[in-house]
Amino acid sequence: MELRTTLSVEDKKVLQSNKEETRRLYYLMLLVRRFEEKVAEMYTRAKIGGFVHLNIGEEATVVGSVSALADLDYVFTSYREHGYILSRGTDPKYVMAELFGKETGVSKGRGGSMHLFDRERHFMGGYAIVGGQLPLAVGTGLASLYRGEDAATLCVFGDGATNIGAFHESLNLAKVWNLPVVFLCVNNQYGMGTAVTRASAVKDIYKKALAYDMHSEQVNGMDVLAVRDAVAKALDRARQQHEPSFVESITYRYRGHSMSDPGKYRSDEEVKAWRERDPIGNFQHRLLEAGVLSDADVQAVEDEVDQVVQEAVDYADQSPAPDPNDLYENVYVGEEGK
Amino acid sequence: MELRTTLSVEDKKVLQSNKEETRRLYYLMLLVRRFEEKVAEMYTRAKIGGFVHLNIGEEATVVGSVSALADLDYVFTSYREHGYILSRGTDPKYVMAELFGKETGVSKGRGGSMHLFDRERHFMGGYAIVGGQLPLAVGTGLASLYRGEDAATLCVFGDGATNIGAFHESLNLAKVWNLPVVFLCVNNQYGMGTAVTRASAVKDIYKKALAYDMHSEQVNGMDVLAVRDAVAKALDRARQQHEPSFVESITYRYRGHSMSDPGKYRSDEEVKAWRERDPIGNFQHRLLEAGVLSDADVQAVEDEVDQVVQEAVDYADQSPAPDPNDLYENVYVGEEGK
Amino acid sequence: MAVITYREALNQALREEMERDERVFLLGEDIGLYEGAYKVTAGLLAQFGDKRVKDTPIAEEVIIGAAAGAALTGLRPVAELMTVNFALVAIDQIVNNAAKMHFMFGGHATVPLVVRMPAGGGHQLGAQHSQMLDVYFAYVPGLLVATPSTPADAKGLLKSAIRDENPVIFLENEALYNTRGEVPEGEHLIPLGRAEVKRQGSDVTIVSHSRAVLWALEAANTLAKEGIEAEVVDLRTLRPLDMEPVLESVRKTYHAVVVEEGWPQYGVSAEVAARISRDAFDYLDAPVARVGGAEVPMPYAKVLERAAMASPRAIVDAVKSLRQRTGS
Amino acid sequence: MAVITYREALNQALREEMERDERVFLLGEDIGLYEGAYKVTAGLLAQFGDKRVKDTPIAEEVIIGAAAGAALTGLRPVAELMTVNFALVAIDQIVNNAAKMHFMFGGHATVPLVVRMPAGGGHQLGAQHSQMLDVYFAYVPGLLVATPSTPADAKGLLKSAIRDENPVIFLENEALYNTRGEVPEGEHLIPLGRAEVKRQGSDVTIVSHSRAVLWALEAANTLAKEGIEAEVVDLRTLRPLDMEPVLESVRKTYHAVVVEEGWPQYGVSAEVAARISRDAFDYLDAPVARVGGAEVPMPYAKVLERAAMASPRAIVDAVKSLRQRTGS
Ligand SMILES: Cc1ncc(C[n+]2csc(CCOP(=O)(O)OP(=O)(O)O)c2C)c(N)n1
Ligand SMILES: Cc1ncc(C[n+]2csc(CCOP(=O)(O)OP(=O)(O)O)c2C)c(N)n1
Ligand SMILES: [Mg+2]
Ligand SMILES: [Mg+2]
Repeated sequence: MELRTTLSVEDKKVLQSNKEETRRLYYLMLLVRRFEEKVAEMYTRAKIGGFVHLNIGEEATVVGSVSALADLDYVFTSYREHGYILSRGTDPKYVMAELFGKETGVSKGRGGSMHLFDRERHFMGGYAIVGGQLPLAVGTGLASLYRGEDAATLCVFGDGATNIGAFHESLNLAKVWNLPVVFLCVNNQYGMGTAVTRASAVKDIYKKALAYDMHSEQVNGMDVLAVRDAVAKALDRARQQHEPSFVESITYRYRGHSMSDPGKYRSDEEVKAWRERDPIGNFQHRLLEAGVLSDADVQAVEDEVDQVVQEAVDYADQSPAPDPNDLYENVYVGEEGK
Repeated sequence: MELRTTLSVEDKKVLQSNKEETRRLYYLMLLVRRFEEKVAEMYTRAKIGGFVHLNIGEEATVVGSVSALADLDYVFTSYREHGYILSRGTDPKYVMAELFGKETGVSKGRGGSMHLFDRERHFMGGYAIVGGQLPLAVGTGLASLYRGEDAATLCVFGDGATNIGAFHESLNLAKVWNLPVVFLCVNNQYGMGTAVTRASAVKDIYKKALAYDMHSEQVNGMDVLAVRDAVAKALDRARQQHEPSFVESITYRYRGHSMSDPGKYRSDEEVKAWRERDPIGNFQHRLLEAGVLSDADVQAVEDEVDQVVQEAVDYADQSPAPDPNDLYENVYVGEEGK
Repeated sequence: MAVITYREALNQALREEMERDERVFLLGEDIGLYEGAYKVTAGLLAQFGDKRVKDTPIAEEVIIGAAAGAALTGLRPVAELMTVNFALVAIDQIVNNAAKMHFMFGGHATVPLVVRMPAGGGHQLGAQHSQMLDVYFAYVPGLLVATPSTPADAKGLLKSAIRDENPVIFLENEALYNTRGEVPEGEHLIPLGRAEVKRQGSDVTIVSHSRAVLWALEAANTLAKEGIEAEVVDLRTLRPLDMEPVLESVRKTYHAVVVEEGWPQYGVSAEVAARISRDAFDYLDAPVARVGGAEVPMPYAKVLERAAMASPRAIVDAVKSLRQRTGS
Repeated sequence: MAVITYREALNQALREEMERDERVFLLGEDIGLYEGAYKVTAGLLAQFGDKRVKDTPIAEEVIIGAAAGAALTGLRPVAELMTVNFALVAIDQIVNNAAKMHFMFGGHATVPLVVRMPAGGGHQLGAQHSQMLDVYFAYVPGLLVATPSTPADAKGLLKSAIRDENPVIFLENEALYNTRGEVPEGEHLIPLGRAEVKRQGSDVTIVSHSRAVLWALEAANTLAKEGIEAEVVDLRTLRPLDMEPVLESVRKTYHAVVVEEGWPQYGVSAEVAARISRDAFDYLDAPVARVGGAEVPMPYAKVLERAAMASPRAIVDAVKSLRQRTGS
């Protein structure tokens, strides 16, 4: 997949025709980037614990896919999900508070980085067992069909997750029952230290959907518009034709798998080559070129993002920790088992 | 796939050129049929307990595939495996004794119908969790490669098993590691009461192997020569090129899923149509026509089969039951845990 | 009251709850057209159609996961696994997802899911088809676990399970499906987490659950003929575990035997015996005895299978040696 | 003797056994190029090559199944699962296949397989990454289960496990990898199924395994300052469960506390407490106490996680209230 640094006439039109939306995509990608950088910093300063997996490098995939969702649509992700919940519109304050393990966090400090949740926005959670969210997504798809709701489900997972059994069972059932589910594989080239080709019999992961006779395509995951477009079409197919789809988004994580991974399994050149296709820098370049954003606009977005991220940190820092006396809260709904 | 009732010139040559082998295939198919009929009878007479799944209707697939194996090759099957172990050359006496729950059975009466085993013949067992044998078969494939053995593994499972996670993980790994494993899907149209198309996103199961970039084909599972041919080629590919393959054998089970299933989910016409393609009657017809067997030969085979089956029943009947004092034997190798 | 089978009682519970609440639906392998491997769902496809009685592929992980996902949105799925032995391919969805989501998402997610499945042995089905595995679920905070022993409990507990906001593991028992008993028609609810005294007695307390309750009752009858009156307590749910009726009984009888069908080592009886030993410490005249299956994979041969399974006889023996010890 | 870490001890055991026996090989996710999520396999790919140190896809079911299949032919695979939490997607292969094949095939099949994995919590990894699940394996006839608490035990038990003809579940503990201790160089074998007294004492017996042994020892030190001498028994293997050293100790101390890191309800401590209560019935001056994790999915927030985990403090408290009860 080639990097597009200049704009087609058509692209230009699209970007200009909806300046607000375009600006929002740019804003969100930058928000994800800066938020994640701040998370890394806070992790180093021990404000955040546990495992932390960043979306840096994957912003186009993150923002492109989530921005294609309608309000009622559901979204499930893996443990690498900070960017997804931010793109869904959850206030960064509550996300950062969760990472800080605070009572004000989206999961009341019980979940942490790997288990963000926002019921109101139908953000159905981050899950830490590889592939574990796919069967759940089939379930919300089924529920939408059951209720006759005009909602689709977007289920996000990594390249590594396509080798586990739950992947297979989920895609098959989604197709057998014709459920409105879009399976989005974020192919960032590695599952921890294992390159795709060392773990998967097929290099082009989108081909796996052939086994389910499912509409499937590959998209440039460094291009926010391309991702948004592909996912939007898939969501339409889900809502209108009750057909599941598979989208493979080709992208890269600049950082290690989690905060503790030095990334020795790949070369500096490889990382560098991907960084040159940076989804944010590239998009910014295109927007400036198209005249959609001015330098001043760019600066304004940056300022806004910086402020929002700083507010999130401040909020998280000042929020109260959970009360140890509440330890047994929410093991069960109601009084049972207490 | 069409039923061939008359022989091509080529077929004729093949059959005549190796009369002994041809006769053996016929003998084995008839042995499986009569053995299974006897099992049904013994089950009704409560000589056999538990769940019993018969191979009646599937004899061409059973005999065709196993007869393609070399001595060192490994074979794994599901719970529907009587015919496979018989075709592998295990004395029917010990198989029937196992079904009778006798100490002389192939699994010393501990396994029963679903868990036959014959180490000497590399018959690596029948397994009763759907899909559970596939990962094991990847393991013997790996072992052969590890040791540089010239052995392949044949792994047999049903159409229903292709929807479970273990199937996916196994095919993928077999291909990633280039293991000498042949995956044989016995598509008998149903998993219990569920027709293939109600459970699988693709009707043509062999297409599932596309997701693993694996050589895959469909074969007429009612034609013993066709099955043997396809499996033999796949085994060669495994041994010589260390390439796994997938073979889908299209067949039918005449009886219910197990002895307790009246089979109400399918029509009498359907069963009748398949019975007209009977693998044994059809093969007999072809052999007679080709002059490979005479009517007298056919009669001799039948007599031999009847005698062998009767001897098996007598042997099983007269064999001793296990001693309850030996209950704790073989929970562990050695003294541990006792 | 009508006398019906355990199977019919379950069927009744499903039917009534589906009639009562549109959100209740069933999914599982061969539960529709085939009417269930054990026919518990017989007639439901015909009555409710395939929107609410859904046949699935053989894919237990997505059966449970999809049910949990649907439950997340407020539907009330009842998933059937053909037997508990197959729960092992789906247990990640049960333990890592269903049981934990309410807590780990800060109370914002709820998973009102029921997973039904028969457990148990005794039908010569061999090592891979004869397990209890009840303790795998009882162990997990976030799950509720019901193990009815009678048709009435089966109905009453299943209806409660379906109405509960939490994930409930509902363990039936293959050997109980044909057992008969009086079952109240219509609304009949038994709260989860209440043990019940199934037989009163003063000399020894026998604690059990699921099929083992029947063995305990049979043993009690035998013992009665010899003048020993056993009190039989049915735990009914393993989580929450209602120890109070058990302890009350032991404080009266001074003797306890805990019986389970599964392997006792690290089994349900371990917890129950440990709790009695601790919480009725000053009342026990003898150590708590335990009776369970032999610590072996279940053998196929009838004679071995019989030797491997607990029985009324084994319970009678345990009670007698308990009382011998104390000379009572 | 060299003082090395638990991690190094495991690495040594793997290296030595691979050098000794060509049939030993390793497989698992990221154990080669990445050198293991917890670096236990560091350097082994470089030494032995990718035939014997095999990186796998994320596919735990086939990792275990393939290892079991290879073991069936006489090879000696050592599979690593990244953590015990992921064993839930592979447990069918462990419980329904590996544990049962020897028995259900009449003794004709053997499965000399080792499955290594770290268990435990305490690193803010949340509900899906902080479980013990030890009891899931300890429950199953056909499996051997080792849970070393020290570097020396880690090495000695792992070497024995690799040489054993049976499937062995080898539970490490994330929190122990960096702990240090003396470890004999070269041939050092500890038989599976032998508990060990890790500290002698006369006043109370503390029984535990894995990381909880360290808490027990710490508690014992604290108690010693107050004149209470605790004997600490490390079970070391959960199956077979070696109760004799435990009972011997209790017959001397008359008091017992069983400690585990995981959930105690239906946990390992249930079996151990039940056994002590029964087999040292006449020696107990007080009921057997149990200390374990809180019955909740593990919360992320540090303050909650700390509250949810057992600790030396909790053990000290349990010992004291035991002794208060008896007035000793
Ligand atoms: C079932 C399971 N096995 C292993 C792990 C450990 N693990 C966590 S993330 C990960 C890599 C996943 O790779 P991929 O699916 O490509 O997602 P990415 O991290 O690249 O976003 C692994 C092996 C796990 N969490 N769950
Ligand atoms: C994991 C699992 N789920 C369910 C079952 C119950 N079951 C036994 S056989 C069977 C049907 C299998 O169908 P198929 O794979 O086509 O094989 P066939 O019986 O037709 O030979 C089912 C559902 C099982 N044994 N294991
Ligand atoms: Mg990845
Ligand atoms: Mg079939």
